[in-house]
Amino acid sequence: MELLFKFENFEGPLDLILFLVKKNKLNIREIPLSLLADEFMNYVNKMQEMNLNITSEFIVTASYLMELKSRSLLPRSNEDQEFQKSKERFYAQVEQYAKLKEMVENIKNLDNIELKNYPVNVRIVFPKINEKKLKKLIKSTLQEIEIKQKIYQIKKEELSIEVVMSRILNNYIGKNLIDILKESKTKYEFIVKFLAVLELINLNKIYLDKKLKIKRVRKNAKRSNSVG
Amino acid sequence: MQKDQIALVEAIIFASRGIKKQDLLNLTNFSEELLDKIINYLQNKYNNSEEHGIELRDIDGFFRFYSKESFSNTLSKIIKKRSLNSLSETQLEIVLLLATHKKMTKPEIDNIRGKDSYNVLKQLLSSGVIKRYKKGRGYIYSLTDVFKDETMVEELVKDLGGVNIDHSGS
Amino acid sequence: MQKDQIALVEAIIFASRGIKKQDLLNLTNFSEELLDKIINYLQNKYNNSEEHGIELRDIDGFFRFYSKESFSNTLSKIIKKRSLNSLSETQLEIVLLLATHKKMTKPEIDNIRGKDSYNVLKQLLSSGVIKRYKKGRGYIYSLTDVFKDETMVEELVKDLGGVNIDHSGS
Repeated sequence: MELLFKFENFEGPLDLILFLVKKNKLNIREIPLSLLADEFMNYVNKMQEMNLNITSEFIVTASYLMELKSRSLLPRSNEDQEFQKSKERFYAQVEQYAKLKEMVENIKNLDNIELKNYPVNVRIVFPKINEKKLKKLIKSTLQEIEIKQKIYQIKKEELSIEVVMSRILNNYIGKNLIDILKESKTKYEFIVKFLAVLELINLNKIYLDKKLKIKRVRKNAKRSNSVG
Repeated sequence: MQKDQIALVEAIIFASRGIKKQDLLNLTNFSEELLDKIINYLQNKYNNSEEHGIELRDIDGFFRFYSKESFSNTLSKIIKKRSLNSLSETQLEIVLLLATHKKMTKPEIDNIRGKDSYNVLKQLLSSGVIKRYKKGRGYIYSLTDVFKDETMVEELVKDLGGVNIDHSGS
Repeated sequence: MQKDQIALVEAIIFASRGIKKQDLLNLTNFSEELLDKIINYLQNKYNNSEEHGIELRDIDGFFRFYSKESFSNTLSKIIKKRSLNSLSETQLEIVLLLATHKKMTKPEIDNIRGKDSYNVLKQLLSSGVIKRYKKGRGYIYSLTDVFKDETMVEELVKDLGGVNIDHSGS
């Protein structure tokens, strides 16, 4: 019945064994090998039924446990040196892993622990090297970055002339050209706006009146007094 | 000036990677006069003694212990020094970007370089030049203290005028 | 025991992140007797003086200077320690193993964990937590200096009593 418990996802066989040990509330050495082996097998089978990911390590450990179990059931198993050795090796491995897990828990829980002794550092003074060549290299790389950075900003602003042209037609009709240009945040924006205005004039969509106000060219209307 | 006061200041300076006088004052609650006296005492003790291999320096307002210059040749033999010269040009580009910006995301780096930086970042991470920490879905990259210490890249960049970054746009 | 000999040993120990006696011998060309004398002298000078905030310790055969315990409260306020909590539990397992064992092969790690560590090692490598070098057919894994420096994981493990893992079993 207890197999119907919600399954944790055991990463490896040792995680499952630690779980079983905890469940039995005993020390691993106090749990009969046969019980441990059976419970392990049950879980592995159940995991298989549930289509959980079972790595080959689970299968290897299961068969190893079954072997230990069968040998433990033989008469005089206590005198079987070979068996005692295998058993000891298995316990040692589980205990070692339990210690590691405990350490992980400790560190997780006590993250802001103060250290008793902090390692101290001094800055090492290295001999002067040929800095000329290095500085030249750094300088040229820095310049390259600067150029790339500018291009990056332009890309980021997405100020294509087309976009600005439609912005002018939608928002800037009737406004003064100088005022619009003055609003530019960067030199690039200034240039793009100016080019957009020129392009619109060229396409005969707008014209500038005497006071440099942007006016829409109306179809069939006579274009006069335009500044070209 | 008591012995334990000297020891406290010494411990703080040693454990820090360079510390300002104001921070020392805050941490110790000493008067400025006392702190000056202790610093003076320490500098005298370390810097002027032939028995000491290190000295206390004040560089740009940061107090820190440095190995003495006379040992620089020996030390350079044992301490594996990361050198800017050993970086490829692509690696150097990213290092200099980070030396200027301090912290950057991968998209920011990619954007400026106009290409994907996945492989270079991986190389730099695994060689201890840069580190990263998770923020939201991505990572923030910066230079490691060890690398900064060993190459003094930030000082070099500053000396050369740095990258002229227009922060208004970003 | 001359003054400049003391200064040299001091400079090397300070500059290193923990150094073995054998390495000190190789670097200085001193006799073992002389080196022992100098180390003794340094330990006496720093460790037993109330005027010093740091002490020279020998931890698992590595000599390094550490701040004295009485200052840990103050120092914890200024030392920026990277948190280990950004690592997953599985990653932390391997990090703690390496913090204890210093150097391990993948089969050794797999053996203790009872499962394959390929993917975790790959993650740790690419994020600069561990490094590896080829030896024979396999690799030897260890923590990077940068990671050790920033997290002080080795000191944490020591303070918590160590993982105390039986070396005979692996």
